[in-house]
Amino acid sequence: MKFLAEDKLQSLLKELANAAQVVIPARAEDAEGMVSFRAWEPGVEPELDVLLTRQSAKEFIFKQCEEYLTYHYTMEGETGVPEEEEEGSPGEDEDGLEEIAHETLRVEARVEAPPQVLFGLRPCDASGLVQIDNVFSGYGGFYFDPMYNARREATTILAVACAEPRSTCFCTSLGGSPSGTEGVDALFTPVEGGFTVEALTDKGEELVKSSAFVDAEGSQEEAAAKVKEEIEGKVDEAFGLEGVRENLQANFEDTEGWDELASRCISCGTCTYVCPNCYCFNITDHKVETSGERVRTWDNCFNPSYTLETSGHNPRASKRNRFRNRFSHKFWYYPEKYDSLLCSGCGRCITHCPVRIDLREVVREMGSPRVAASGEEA
Amino acid sequence: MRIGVFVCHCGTNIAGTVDSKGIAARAAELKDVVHTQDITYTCSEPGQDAIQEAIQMKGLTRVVVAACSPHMHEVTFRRCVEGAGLNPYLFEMANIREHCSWIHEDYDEATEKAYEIIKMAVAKVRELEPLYANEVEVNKDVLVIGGGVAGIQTALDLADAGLQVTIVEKETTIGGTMAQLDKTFPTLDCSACILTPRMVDCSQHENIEIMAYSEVERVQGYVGNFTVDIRRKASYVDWEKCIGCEICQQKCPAKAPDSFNEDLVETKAIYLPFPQAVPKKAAIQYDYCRWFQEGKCKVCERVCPADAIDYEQEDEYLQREFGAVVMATGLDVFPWEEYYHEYGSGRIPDVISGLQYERMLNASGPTGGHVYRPSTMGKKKEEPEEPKTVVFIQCVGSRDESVGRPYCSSVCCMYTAKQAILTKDHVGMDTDIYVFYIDIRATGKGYEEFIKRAQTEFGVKYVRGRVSKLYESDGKVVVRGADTLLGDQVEVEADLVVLASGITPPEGSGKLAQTINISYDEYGFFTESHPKLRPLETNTAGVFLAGACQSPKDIPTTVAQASGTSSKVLGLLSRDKLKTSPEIAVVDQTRCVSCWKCIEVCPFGAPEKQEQRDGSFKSHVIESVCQGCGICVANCPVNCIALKGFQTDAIIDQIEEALLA
Amino acid sequence: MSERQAEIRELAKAALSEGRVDYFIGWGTGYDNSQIVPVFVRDAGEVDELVWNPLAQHNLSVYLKRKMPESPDAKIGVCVKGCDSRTLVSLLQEELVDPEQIYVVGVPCDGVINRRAVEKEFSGEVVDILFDGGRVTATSRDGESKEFSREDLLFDHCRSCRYPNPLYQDDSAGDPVPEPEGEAGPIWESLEEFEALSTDQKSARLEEVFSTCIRCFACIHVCPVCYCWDQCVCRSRKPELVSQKVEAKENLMFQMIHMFHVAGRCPSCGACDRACPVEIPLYLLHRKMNQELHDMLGFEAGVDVEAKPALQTFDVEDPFGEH
Amino acid sequence: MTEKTETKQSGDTASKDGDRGIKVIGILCNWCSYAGADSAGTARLKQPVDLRIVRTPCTGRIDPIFALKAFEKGADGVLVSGCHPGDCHYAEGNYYARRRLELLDRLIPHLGIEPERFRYTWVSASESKRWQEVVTEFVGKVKQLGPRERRAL
Repeated sequence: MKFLAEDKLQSLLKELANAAQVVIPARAEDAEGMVSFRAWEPGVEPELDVLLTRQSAKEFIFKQCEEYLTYHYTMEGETGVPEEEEEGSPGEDEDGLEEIAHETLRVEARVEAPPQVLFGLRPCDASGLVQIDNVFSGYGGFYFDPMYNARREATTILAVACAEPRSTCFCTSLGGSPSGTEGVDALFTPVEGGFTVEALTDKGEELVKSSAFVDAEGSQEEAAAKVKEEIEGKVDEAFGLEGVRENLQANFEDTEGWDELASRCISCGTCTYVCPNCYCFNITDHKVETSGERVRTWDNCFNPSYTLETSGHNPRASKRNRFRNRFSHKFWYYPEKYDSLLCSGCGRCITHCPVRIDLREVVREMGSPRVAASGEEA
Repeated sequence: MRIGVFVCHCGTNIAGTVDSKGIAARAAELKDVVHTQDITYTCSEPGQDAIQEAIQMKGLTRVVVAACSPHMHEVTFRRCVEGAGLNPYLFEMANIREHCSWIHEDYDEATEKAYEIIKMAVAKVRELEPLYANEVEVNKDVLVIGGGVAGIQTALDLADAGLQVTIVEKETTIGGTMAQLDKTFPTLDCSACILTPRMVDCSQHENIEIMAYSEVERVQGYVGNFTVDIRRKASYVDWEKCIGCEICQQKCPAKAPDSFNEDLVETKAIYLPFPQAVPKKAAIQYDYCRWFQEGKCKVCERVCPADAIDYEQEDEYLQREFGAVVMATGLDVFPWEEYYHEYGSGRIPDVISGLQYERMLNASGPTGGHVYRPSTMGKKKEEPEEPKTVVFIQCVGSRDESVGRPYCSSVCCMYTAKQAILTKDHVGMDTDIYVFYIDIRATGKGYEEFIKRAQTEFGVKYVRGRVSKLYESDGKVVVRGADTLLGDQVEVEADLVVLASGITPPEGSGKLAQTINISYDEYGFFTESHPKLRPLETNTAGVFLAGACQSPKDIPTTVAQASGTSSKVLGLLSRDKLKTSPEIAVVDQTRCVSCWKCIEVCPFGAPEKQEQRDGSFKSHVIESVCQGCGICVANCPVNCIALKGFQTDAIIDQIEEALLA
Repeated sequence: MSERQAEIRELAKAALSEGRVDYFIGWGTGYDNSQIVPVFVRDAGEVDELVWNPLAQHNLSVYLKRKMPESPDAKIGVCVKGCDSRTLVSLLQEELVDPEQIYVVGVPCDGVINRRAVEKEFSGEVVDILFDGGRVTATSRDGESKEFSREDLLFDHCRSCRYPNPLYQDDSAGDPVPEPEGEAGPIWESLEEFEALSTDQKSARLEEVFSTCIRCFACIHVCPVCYCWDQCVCRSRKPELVSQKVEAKENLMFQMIHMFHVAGRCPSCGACDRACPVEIPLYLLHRKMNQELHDMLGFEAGVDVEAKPALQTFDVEDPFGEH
Repeated sequence: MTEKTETKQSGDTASKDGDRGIKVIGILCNWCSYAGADSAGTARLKQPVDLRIVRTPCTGRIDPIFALKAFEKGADGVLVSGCHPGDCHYAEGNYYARRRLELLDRLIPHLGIEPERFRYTWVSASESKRWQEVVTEFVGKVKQLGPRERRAL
C-alpha cells in the first residue's frame, strides 16, 4: 500500500497531465458553484469534500453525444442534351437510391481515445462503469463497441473512498461499499495528512510507480482500514435484495401500485442522465446536401421516442409504463441478462429528481409482495 | 429520387451576367441530381420539349427550372412537367433572373449566387410531394363594384352571356364620370347619347340588379364562393315608391352642394343628380336637410305624390354570394386645390377644373351649355358674361413629382383639345384660347389628327411650358408662365382658366382593396396580377379589374378593357367546378395535441375539431376553405400541420443549403 | 403558515369525503424533513400528509396538463400559489383544462425558499430544515446547524412577486397576504447583470451556460404550460427544428423553441429553473421574453381568464413594426 | 467531365476564400415582398449580391425559429419582409407575424446577436425602389459588422 501526502496531490496531477488528460471533480466559478467533473488545469483543487458530483463520470467514457461516423455522397449526374442510349426510366420511385447512376458514398468512422485519467470519482461511479462495460464490451458474446472500448482502455480510474455518505447513499444494500474496488485501478482513502493508495490493476501499479507516492506506514494502513469500516457503517440499509427481481415480475401488472408511485413523476429523463449505470442511447443521422454524420446520443426510457415504432404505435405510451421500465430494467431485466444489478446506489436519481422520486421507496414497494394492492378496488 | 435541373439563358437576360452552362454542369454534382441541361429559352416550345424529353428519357421524378420568377412561369412549367407525366407539384423554380442576373453586374458573383439559388431550389424540390388539386362548386353570380361605363359594359356583357350580375354603386345613380361629360373625343359625339341608353339597358336587363347608393363592407370566401356584405345607405326615400318626379327637389327649401355638377351650382337637400339618372330616385342629404338638422320642415313629405319619404329609414345590411368580383370603381379628379397654391388653391373663382368646365359645356348642365365666367354667375341683376380669353393648363396633378403624381393621366391632353374646340364652338371662333402643355400625348386612333384640328382649324394657341403663377388683377386672371420653345416669359390676361386636372383613384380605394384583399399601389390604383400576362386579373383569384381603377384610361380603352374582363370572368365561370390549389395546410392527426391554436388564428375558419375513433378530437383542415397562408402552421406548437409546398423542412433545408460552406 | 396548512387539510378532507374530487394534489414531506414534494392524496384519512411551508416550491398545476395524470376524466383537487395560479389561468385561457374537472385551493404565499442555496452553505448534506417565523434553521447529516433569515433565502422571483395571492381559486387556504404596491408588471432585476454584458460576452455566457445542458427535458416536462408531450417538436425528426446533437447551439435552440411556444402563456413561475438538474438559469430567456411582451403590449401572462395569449391574437393598431 | 471538375473547383474557391464575405437570408412573403423583389429585378435596380431569398406564402407562415435557425447555421444577417399591415393577402397573417417578429427583434441582441443583423419590414409588390433601398441598407449594415463568429446561436 502507498501513501500520497496532501501537498503532493497537485504535483501528481501535474505529472499525470503530461501523459494524459486528467479529469477531476471541481467546483464551477459561477454563482451556481456546481461540482462536476472537468479537465484539470494547474492549480485547480479537486473538490473532494462534496461527496458526489452532479453527474457521474460516465460521460468521459460513454459520451452523451458522439460522432459515430461521417458520410459523403459524390454525384456525377449527366449534363447536356440526353443521348438516346440512356437506359430505360425507372419512373416515380422515391427510395430508388441504388438505381441512381453515378452516385458514390464514402463512409468514415474515427475512433478517438486519447489517454485520460479520472481522478476522484467514488466507488459507486466506478462500479457503474463496470455495468456499462457489460453492454458494450461483448459480454457473453454480445455486442462489442469499438469506440467505447478504445476509450475505456485509454482510461485510468483513480477512485477516492467516500468520507461522509449521504442519507441517499445505499451502495451497501446492493453489495457495494463506500470503499469498493469494482472497476477501480487505484483506490485512494483519505487519512490524516493525505491518502493511502491501493493499486488494484496493472494500470494502478503503473501509477503508483510515480515518485509522488511513498510506501504507507503501518499506522496509515490501519487508519485507512478504520476509515473504511466507519463509513461502511454510516451507509443506511435501504432495502433487502431478497426476492426483489421475482416480486417486480409478480407486480408487473399492478397498475394501481405503479400509478400511485409514478403519480408525481413528471416523466423527464433527469434520473437516467445523472445515473452512473444507465446506458441507453439513440442513433440519429444529420445530413445536409451531400454530407452527413451519424451521432450517438444518450437516450432514456422516459423519452417518447424510446420505444416508438415506425407504425406510430408506442408500447410504452403511458408514464406508468415508462416509470415501471426504469426500475424493472435496473433490478430485473438487466440482472437477468448480465447477472448483476444496474444500480450502484449513488442516490443521484433521488437527490436530482425534480420531484424527488425515491428509488429506494419504489424498490421497497414493488420489490416486495403486494397482495393488498391487487386485492382491493374491485 | 431523380432530379433534373434545367438552367435558362433567357437569351442574354440571364446568360449575360450568369454562366448558365457552367452552373448547369456544376448542378450535376448535387445529391440526387441525375440530369442537368442549359437551355436558351426554357419557356419556349423547344425548351419545354427538351424538359419533357429529359423527364421521359432519364426517368426524372423531380424537376427544377432555373429561370425567371415563379410569378412569371411557374404555371407554365407545372403544365410542362405534367405533360410529361410528372405530378405538377414535384417542380420548383429557381429565380435567377429577377433575383439575380437582372440586379447584379459582376459575372462571377452573379454566377455563384445563381448556383446557390439553384442548390436551394434542389433542396426544396427534394422535400416536395405529389399534390392533387381538389374541386369546389362555383357560384355563377358576379359582383360588379362601380356603375361607371366600365361597370356598365362589364355588367351588360356578362348579363348578355346569361350570368346574374349585381352592380353596387356608391352614388344614387349609375353612370359614373362619363355621365358628367359633354362630348367625347376624338369624335365629338355626345357622351350622354352613348351612355344613357346603356344605363337604361342595365336597369331593364333581366340579369342585372343595380344596387345604387350602396357600398361593399366586407368580402369573405374565395374564388367561386365569395360572401359579400353590402350596406345600402339610407336615402330617407322609399325607392319602391319613389317615381322620380322631382317635385320634392323643386319644393325643398334647403340648399345643398351639387357634387354631380362639381359644385358649380347648388342643388337641394333632397335631390336627383340629373334627369337621366338610373335609377331615377330621390335621396336626402342628411347634413343639409332642415328636418334632420333643425327638426322642422317635412316639405318633401307633404309634396311627395308617392308618399315615398321615410325619415326613419336606416342603413340596410345585406349578405350576398358571388363567384367572381369585378372592380370598376373608376376615378376621381385630382384635388388640385390642396396642392397648387400657386394657382390660388381654388380661391380664384375664374380658375376651374376640367370637369367643372365639362359641366358648363354640357347642354344639360347648370348653365345649359353656356360658357360663363364663374365670377359673374349667380348675380341678381347682371347677365353672366362669357369669357373672351380662355387659358387651359395641362398636367395639373399629372407628371408632377412635386405633388407626388409622377404618372400621366393619359386623358387630359385630349379632353383639353376637345374643350378648346367646344369653347370656340359655344362662345365663338373669335375667342382667344391658349393651352399650356409639357408634351402632347395623343396616341389613340384619330387622336393626333384631333389635336392638329384644334391647332389649325380652330386656331387654338399651344404654348409649351409650365404656368408658374395665377393671380387676379382688375377682373382678370393673370397667367404667368414660360414658353420653353421661344425661351421667354409669357403673361396672358385670361377671363377663364381651366386646369386639366389629372386622374386619381377614388377616395378610400386603399381601404376597399384591403377589404377585398387585393394589392394596390402607392396612389391607390389596384395592381394587376401581371402587366402583360394577366393584366385583367388581380393576385386574388376571382377578383378582376376594369377601367380607371387600375390606371388612368380614356373611354375607348376602358370599354375595351371592360369587355376583356367580362371574357375573363366568363372563362372562369364557364366551369361548374373549380380546381383549387392543393398547396394548403394538412394536419398529421397522429401528432396533433388538440391545443386548437390553429382554429384560434385561422382567418378563414378552415381548421375544425374532428372526432376520432377513440372519441377524442383532433384538428382537421377543410380543404375547400383553406387558402394556404400557413398562419396555423406557424402557431402549431408540434408543427404537425404541413403547408404543402412550404413544409417546415422545405424551408429549413433551403436555409441550410444557402448557408453551406 | 401552520394555519394555512390546517386550512389546506380541511378543504382537502371535505372535497375528498364529499367525493367532489377523486384525488387531491398538494405538498408533502419528502424523504427527509428538508424536502417538500408533490403528494397525491386519495383518501380523506390521509390529508395529514399535506404540508405547507416555504419549501413548497413545486407548481402543482403541471399535473393538470393532459396525460398528467393519465386518467382524462378524473376530478382533481389542487393547491396553487399565486404564481402557480397564473399558469393555471393560461391553461384555462386555452381551454386545455376544464374548470368543471378541477377544484382549486388557493394558497396565499409569502414566498418560497431556494433549498439549493441552503445546501450550498454546507459541505455535507442538509437533512432537516425548520421554520420559525422569519428564521430558518437547517441541519446537515453530520449534525451541523445553521440559521438563516427566510428573506435571504427567497427565490428572487418571489422577492419581485406581484401576485402573492392566487388569481384563480375555488377556495382560499387562509386570508390573503398584502398585495405589493407599485405599477403592475413583473420586475426584472435578475436580468440586469446579463443585460449589461456586451454582445460578445452575452453569446459567450450563453454558450457556457447551455453547454452544460444534458437534454433531460425536465424543464419542459415540469412546465405547466408546455403540453405537447410525446409530440414535442424538439424531439421530432420530421420536421427537425433542433438536432439531437447535444451542444451549446442546439441546446439553446431547443430552449428558444420552448420559449416561443410558451410566449404569452409563461408567467415566469420559475419551475423550469428549479427543476434543471444542472442549474441552467433559464430565466435569462423567459423573463426577458416576458419583459419584452410587457414593453410591447403591456401584456402579462396568466392574469385574466378571459384574455387570449399574446401571440395568438393581434391588434390592428399594435404600436410597433412600422419600419 | 474534366470541364465539370474545373468549374467545381472555381466554385469552391469562390466560396472558400470568402471573397463574398457574408451570407444574408431573406424570408419573404409571396404576394408583396417577393413580388416587390421581382419588380425591383424587372426595373434592373442593382442590389448587393449577398442575399438569399426563401419564399413563403405569408409572413404569418414564418416561425421565428426560421430566423434563429438561419443564425445557428451561420447566417450573418436575416431579413424578413411581408405585406404592409392591412395589406395582407390573407387579411391577418402579417398582424400575427408583426407580434412574433417584434418579439424576436427585441430578443436578438439578448441572444448575443448584434441587432443590426436582424430586421423585419414591409415591402409591397409595387415598391421596387423601397426593396432596393431595404436590401442595400440592411446588407450594408451587416457587411460593416462583417461575418459573425458564432458561439451560442
